[in-house]
Amino acid sequence: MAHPLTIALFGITRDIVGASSLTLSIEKSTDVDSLLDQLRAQYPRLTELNSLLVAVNSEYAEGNQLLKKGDEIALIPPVSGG
Amino acid sequence: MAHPLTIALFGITRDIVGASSLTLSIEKSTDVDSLLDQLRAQYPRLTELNSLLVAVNSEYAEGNQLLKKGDEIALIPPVSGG
Amino acid sequence: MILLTHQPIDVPAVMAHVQTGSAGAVDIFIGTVRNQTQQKRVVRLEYEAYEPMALKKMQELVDEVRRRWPVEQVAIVHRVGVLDIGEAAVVIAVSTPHRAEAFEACRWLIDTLKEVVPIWKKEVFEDGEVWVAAHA
Amino acid sequence: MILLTHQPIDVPAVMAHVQTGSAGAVDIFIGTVRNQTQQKRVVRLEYEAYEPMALKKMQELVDEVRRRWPVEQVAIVHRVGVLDIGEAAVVIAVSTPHRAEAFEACRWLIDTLKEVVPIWKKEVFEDGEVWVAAHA
Repeated sequence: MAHPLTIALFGITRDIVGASSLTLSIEKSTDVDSLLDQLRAQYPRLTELNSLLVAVNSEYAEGNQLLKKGDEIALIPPVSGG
Repeated sequence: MAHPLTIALFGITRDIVGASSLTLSIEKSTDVDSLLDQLRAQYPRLTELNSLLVAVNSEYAEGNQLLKKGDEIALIPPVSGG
Repeated sequence: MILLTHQPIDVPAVMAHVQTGSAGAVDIFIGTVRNQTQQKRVVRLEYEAYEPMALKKMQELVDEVRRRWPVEQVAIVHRVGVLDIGEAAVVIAVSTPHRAEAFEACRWLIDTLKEVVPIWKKEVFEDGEVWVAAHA
Repeated sequence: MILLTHQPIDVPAVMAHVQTGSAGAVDIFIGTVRNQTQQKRVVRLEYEAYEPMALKKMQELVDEVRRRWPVEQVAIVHRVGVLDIGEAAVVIAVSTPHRAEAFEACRWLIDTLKEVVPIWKKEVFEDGEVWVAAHA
């Protein structure tokens, strides 16, 4: 059963996608790596980044973490604060 | 030929001598080490210090430096600025 | 004191926050907007943050620095939005009993902030702009 | 900026002095009067300096730090006279293009100042006083 997932976008990922968030329909058992694969297929310029991480509920997620309904998801391109 | 030499005193050396400067009569060929020996003989508590240096014209002096008339001399006990 | 602010950072207030009677040493790091980078003239910077996560990570840094060093007080303030040349983008202040710890803790905080806190900097030049560190 | 002052140190003025458009990093060290040392309660501190030599040595530190690091601006301000708990005894500020150099240069300055600049600190307790570091 698919469910919708909203992904917050910042920095260069916001520029690449052209929006500050996007909503995908994902399968129930989708993990972080699968989500990244899906996004890279849809937005090939994401593959050019030095790194691309996913935050789930404000915490850096491992590639095999499953995404649950209601999770707060964000793409994290290379940070450059300071 | 002896000449008078005024020595500025700071910190604990000022307390030990009980004055902010003292004037000694020294021989023309007196060096820094001889001056220190003379002062330690006169004020034995100076021997208790962790270190005792002499500044000549605002520069740390070596033990064999000769003291000339008109030199600005100061005793430098262990510094503790900052 | 952990803060993301759209206003200019009040550096004296940050300093006042960390000064205590039991601290003998305060180290303060200020990251400011340079007028050039790699020989190109910078017109302004723009910072954006994933704010809830950035604040959470900053709190984790504060917790960790307190575990590692005998920190009396610590403050991390990061500016977001548009910054002009010379303005402070980040101010980190740490007070400790002795000075070695203040330098080490402050340095660790800015180094680690730059690695893990989700804040992004865009450099705006006269002829273009770039998100820093995004590409090799 | 090299200064010995009998007045409270104006820390924001010291900071303003080192901030420039070409510096990306500022590190500031503040040495303050602690309310205790080795478990004894400190009432106040008294600093005295051999002023002309202290200023000369501080200038030598500034010259040397500029030789060793790409320093944009540097300030060393030391207070003399009677200080209350929490007041700043010394403020050192350094601006450099990048942060590693700011931390290293600032740390070198305070470490070396404490070794060579003829300034003396007396700690005053409720029941006595002592010139710091004079005796083993």
